Amino acid sequence: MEISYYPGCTLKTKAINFETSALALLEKLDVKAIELKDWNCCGVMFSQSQDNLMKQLAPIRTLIRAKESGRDRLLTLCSMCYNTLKRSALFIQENEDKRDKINDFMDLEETEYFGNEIEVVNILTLLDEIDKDKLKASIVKDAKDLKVATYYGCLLTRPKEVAIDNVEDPQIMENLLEAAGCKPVYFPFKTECCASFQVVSRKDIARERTRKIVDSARKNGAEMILLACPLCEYNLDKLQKELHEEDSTFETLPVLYVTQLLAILAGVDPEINDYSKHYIDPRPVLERKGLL
Amino acid sequence: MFEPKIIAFYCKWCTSAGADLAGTSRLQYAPNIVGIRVMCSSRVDPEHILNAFKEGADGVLIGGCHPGDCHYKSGNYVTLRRITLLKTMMEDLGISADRLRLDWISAAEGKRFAEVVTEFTEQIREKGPLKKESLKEEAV
Amino acid sequence: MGKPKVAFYWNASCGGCEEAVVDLAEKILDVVAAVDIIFWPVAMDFKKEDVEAMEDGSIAVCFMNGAVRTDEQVEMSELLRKKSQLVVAFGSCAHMGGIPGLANLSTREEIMHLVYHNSPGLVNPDEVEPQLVSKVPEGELTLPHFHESVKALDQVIDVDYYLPGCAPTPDMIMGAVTAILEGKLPPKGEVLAPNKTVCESCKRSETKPEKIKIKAIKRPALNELPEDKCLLAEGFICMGPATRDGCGARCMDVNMPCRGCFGPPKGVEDQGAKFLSALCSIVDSEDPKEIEELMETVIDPAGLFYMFSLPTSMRNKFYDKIER
Amino acid sequence: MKKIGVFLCHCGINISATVDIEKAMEALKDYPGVAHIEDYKYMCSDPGQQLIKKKIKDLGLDGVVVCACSPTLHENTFRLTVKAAGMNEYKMEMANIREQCSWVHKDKTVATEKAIKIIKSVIEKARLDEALDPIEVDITRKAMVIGAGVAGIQTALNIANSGYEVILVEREPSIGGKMAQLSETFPTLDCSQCILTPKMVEVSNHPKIKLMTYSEVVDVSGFVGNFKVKVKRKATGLDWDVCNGCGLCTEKCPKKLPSEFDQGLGERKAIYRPFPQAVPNRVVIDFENCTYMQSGKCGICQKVCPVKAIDFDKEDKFVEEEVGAIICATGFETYSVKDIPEFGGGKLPDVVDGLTFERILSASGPTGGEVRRPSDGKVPKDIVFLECVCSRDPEHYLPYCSKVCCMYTVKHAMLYKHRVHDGQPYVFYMDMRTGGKGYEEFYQRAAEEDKVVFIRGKVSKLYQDDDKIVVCGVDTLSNETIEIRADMVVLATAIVPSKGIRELTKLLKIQIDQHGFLSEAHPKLRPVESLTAGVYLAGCAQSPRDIPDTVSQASGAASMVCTLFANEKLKHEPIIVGVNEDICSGCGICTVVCPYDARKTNLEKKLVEVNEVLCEGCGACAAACPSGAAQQNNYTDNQINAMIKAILGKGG
Amino acid sequence: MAISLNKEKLRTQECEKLQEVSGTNVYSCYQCGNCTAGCPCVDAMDIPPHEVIRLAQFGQIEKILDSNTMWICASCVTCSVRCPRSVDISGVMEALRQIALQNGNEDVTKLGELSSEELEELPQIAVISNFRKLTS
Repeated sequence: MEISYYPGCTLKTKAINFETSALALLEKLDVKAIELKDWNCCGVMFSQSQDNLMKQLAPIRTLIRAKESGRDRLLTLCSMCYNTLKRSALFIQENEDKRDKINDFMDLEETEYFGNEIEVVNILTLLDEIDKDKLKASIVKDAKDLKVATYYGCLLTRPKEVAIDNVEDPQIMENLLEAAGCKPVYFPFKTECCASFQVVSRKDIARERTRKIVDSARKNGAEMILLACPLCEYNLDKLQKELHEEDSTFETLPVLYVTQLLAILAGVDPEINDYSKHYIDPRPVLERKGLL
Repeated sequence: MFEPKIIAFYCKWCTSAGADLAGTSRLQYAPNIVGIRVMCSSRVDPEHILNAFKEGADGVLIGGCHPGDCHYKSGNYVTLRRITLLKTMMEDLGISADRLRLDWISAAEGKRFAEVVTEFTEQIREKGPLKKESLKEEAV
Repeated sequence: MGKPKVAFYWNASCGGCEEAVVDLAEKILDVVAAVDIIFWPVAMDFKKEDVEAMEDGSIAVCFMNGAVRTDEQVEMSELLRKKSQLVVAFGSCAHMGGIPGLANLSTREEIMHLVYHNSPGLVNPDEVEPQLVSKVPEGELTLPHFHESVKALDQVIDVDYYLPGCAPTPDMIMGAVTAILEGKLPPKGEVLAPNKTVCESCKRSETKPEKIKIKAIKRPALNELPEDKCLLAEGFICMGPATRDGCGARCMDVNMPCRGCFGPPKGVEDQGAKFLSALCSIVDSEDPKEIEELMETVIDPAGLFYMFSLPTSMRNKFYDKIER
Repeated sequence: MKKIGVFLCHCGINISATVDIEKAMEALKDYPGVAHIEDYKYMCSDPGQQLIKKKIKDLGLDGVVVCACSPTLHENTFRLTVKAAGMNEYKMEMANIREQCSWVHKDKTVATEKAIKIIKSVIEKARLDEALDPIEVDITRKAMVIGAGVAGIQTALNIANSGYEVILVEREPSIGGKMAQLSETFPTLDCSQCILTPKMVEVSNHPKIKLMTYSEVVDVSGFVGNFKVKVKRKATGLDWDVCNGCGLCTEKCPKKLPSEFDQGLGERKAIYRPFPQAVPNRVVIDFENCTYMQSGKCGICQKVCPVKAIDFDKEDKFVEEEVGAIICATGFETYSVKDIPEFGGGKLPDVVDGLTFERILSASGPTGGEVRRPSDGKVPKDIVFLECVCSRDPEHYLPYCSKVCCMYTVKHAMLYKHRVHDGQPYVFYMDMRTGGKGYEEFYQRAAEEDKVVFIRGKVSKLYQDDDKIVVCGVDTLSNETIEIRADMVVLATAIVPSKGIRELTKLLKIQIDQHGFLSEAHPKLRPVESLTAGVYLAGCAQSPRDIPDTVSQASGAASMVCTLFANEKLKHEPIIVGVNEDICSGCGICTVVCPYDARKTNLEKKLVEVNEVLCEGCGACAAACPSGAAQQNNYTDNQINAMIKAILGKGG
Repeated sequence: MAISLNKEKLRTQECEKLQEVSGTNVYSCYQCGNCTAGCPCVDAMDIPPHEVIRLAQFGQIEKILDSNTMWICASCVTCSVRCPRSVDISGVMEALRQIALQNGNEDVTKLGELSSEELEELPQIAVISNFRKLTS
């Protein structure tokens, strides 16, 4: 299977582990992700206002690139890119006059975009589509019932028009991990917001969120937190470290992209991960389970 | 502005009751439509519809119960069959099939009644008065 | 008093109705014995001037067949109307427009274009079209004006009675002539045929199932027609139920479905719409998609259901209104 | 020409505010056929009706057009009016210039023009209306009640006590319905079983009531006064005529299953009686879970049965009953907790719905009336009740108010407090709706005496944390967010119609609304009738309601049935479709579309024959008839065509 | 101080604008408070979300704009997806930010205060989205 792939900015820098692991995993699963040519910023985040159409230009341009690629599906790893692209497409699909205005503005583009030509697919959805037996067959390492907390955050599950699964109780990650031999724990905070971009201007809020989310995961027995969003990863990882530095009684949990773990289980060399990008080193837990 | 003349035929149990509900809910809709209440949409004969066009209607709306909900078990399916074929034939006869609309509106759908009426009126207004519509040429 | 004077005339027609008169066979001698035929262009040499010379109302009855589309036909119809006490629209074309009436599905321009410019096998390098007046060395030639649409006789002149059919049967003709001669006529405007439908005289109607339900539409050209079964019940479109009786179900006798030449029964104005309604009533499906597909197998419904009656259909009536 | 009187109603200002009555009268007074035209403020009032009567007599009118509201509302009223004045009631027509004109337009000119068109078209119809006489039909004076909850029980008893026979059909093995599951009832707190079981026993002993439990209606034909109903009597696995209900089999049966009656909290066997007070006192075998039925081994019940009633091979039986009226009282279900992911999706054992909590509170319940939570049997000390769960939530669930949750939640909190003195109940509510006798006082008592904490706000989320359920809400009165670490949470989930109601309504040819509740003939004036004559409604099948309302409606439905049965003959609408034998040649096309088999082809005579009593007057055949021989009384093609002409401005 | 209500104040132009920009009808709200109950950032807000909608119903847009609420909102959309009345509270917050910015609100981001190391550390999406939500 071939699919167009849109990385987005952070995947090439802070979240490089997400990209490396996901692409390696997809290769194991016979999926060829072909990076879009000449991609630009997705315009993060989706503009919710009805009259600020300028903000829709970046995502629509990206979708135009995808349309020009000739493939009708576009893979995103970053949940923010996923959310922005998908909602922008929906926005112009539902608002004909606004779509026309946007297309008029972009008349230098050779291709016009109408809203439903490209299916924006998140990595989790793509993995979920793969036959569970095939997935199981590709798993070569025993996770030894590694207890994991699956964290979705906001952008994969909200609003419900673009949600990859049930808004209140998504199960995609759980199903994948179960198939891979892990034990997802009960985790009521899995769709709770991590405070997102407020980490820049109101770190205090983000810290409190991290504390709540990590506490809940640990309390329910998780050995690590798995997620699929570079910003969530940063917030939960970095702020845990800060919390721990302030108060050593605060116990940390390593945070990994779900693809990092799955790739290791599928036999990808664990060393493709750049462990220096982690604030809480996941290696001790992985080592304990014999996964390194 | 062109004010189309539209005749509606609707069944007593669903669509007329839905129209009544639109009234009790005070929903405003286009006044161009005047209804004829029959017991069931299946009472409406294609002959009546063509007659309405002959007498100068610019559009005809038929309202019945939703499929499966007909007060007379199956009347609305009979209507559906008749209207389906009549629309094809109308195109051949040079009357645009868009001028005839069959919709299912239940007694509980006052809002929908108002919406359908307004929408249909606008659609006919856009089409303009009933004229010789040479549809074959359009097709070419 | 001499014998009543009778005239026959044809407008746009195929000649079949004239043939039907001849089909009276030896009975025609009785007719000739009882009446004076004073005008019958197809059989005898009369000229228009002869008719013009007659006194108004001097013809007892004029039988006119054929639909009306040209100035000449209008002129002759009006002339004969003036000279006749009774005018009988004779045959489907005069009655309802008939087969020529199907031309109303196309515009005048389309017809002209097809016939003079686009007909297969046509050689017309100079793109010549007929002209109302054309100069030739011998002088001026004129052609009658070709109207926008085909009309039934009563859409042009007042008609007293109708003898339906394509063509009317000898028995009906004889019956009508007798009734006129004996003065036993129904009120003006009646169709001189029974009020029942073709099913009444169709021998196959006894074979009908309790409920006629059809799952597929069959076409005579593509399917074998059963010899002794109700054709409608077998899925063939037979207009019998929507058509006035009087023919004796002749078509079904020769294993063809009824095409409706006698027109609708009394009380039905639009034969095509009525038959459409009836046909859809017996189609056995409640699934919208299946219905759509089934209805698509009804080929050319307008041409089929209005094969003989398009000019008198509701549709033509509103077209006429628009033209006016 | 007919002399038609046209009477315009102002309906107070409901019509006259938008329709210029004077202008309309001016436009209509010379319309062909109009012999008299007059307006009045309230035509349906007594003086209004008198006015019509007087004019009919004085002027010898033989047609009347009342221009007022929807005929659904007052057609009958005015038919009776003209009838009283000696005119045939079917020569009265109503022009609906209120619901379909004055109420839906604001512009007076436009509305007046439209009203004139409507009235003209109705005058055209009236001009061609013929005098019709109702067709008389015999009545079977026996009723069938479908559903034997409190609504069905009450209806059956009322009808039976009036001397008519009743067949009471119930899907479950026992009658009693949801009320039998309840603990105590608000606002009096008397025990539900104590007030219901005597009625259940009365039903089973009543000589006029035939009880068919474990049975379902599978087919209905006929019409008011003469229904034929086919009932499936599901196989019970034993002969109920022989079984004496001793219950030995249920004791010995080795297969344990969760009890439906106890909402899964208690146990039952594969051969079981739903609850000890079941009526009839009989057992049934759960074929799907019976070891013998599945594997052919076991058969212990057969061995122990002292009267040899067990008969594994029993098959469903079908019986046909003839009845004159049917009452649909199929009750309700509550929205399943499993379908509410934000509140645990049924995975958190200590988050239960209201009906389950009723069983926990009930003295005959699985805990014997002691409040213990399902997970570990502990007595909950902090307990949270959530109202409006799935109700009033058009975005995700159901838009309507389930009506009884406010009161039963207050009751739950109160009963909890009475059982657990040192416990604390909290109630999250959005609006406290306590309309009803003694209800508001009951609510106040809960707050004042039982110290129930009422918090105005909706809970956004709850989750399990250790052995607590953390409830995250808000108090919109203090603007404070609230977090409660509760031991147990009770959800007042929405009331929804019971399963299978759609199929049943199709059989009964009655309507349901968009949420699946039964539709009444008129929301205010005919609340216990369906739109199908002879079919009546009772209880929560129509909409959520409490016990007093259910019982009153059930009695109302019963009295409607008795009123029907008190008629000597039934009158069948004469708006039927006949056959003009001079035209009909028996093509038989009309018979195909008749949904009631009222038309039959007589091949010998080459004619279609009509059974007038079976004809319900839909008119499908009239439109199907290709010869014009089938015409509907007072809806003839001529009438419809004349109406079309009048509306398009070419009538008269 | 009491809010004095009259018909002019109730339906102000600002309130119409708020509804237009957010594409939501604030009058659908029946004040259940679910938005507030589920909001992850409510503790830091001057006015909780349900009160914002309430004040909007009263036409008190200025009072809302004086608060920090919309600047604290992280656009997580929890409020909107849980609202039983399909009020897009999150969209209202965006609209309030737009209105405030159009009115010339001062910069609420603290990007300038961050050291270059701190900026280096943050992932791009955090900085850009913060910038886009709070300044444009």
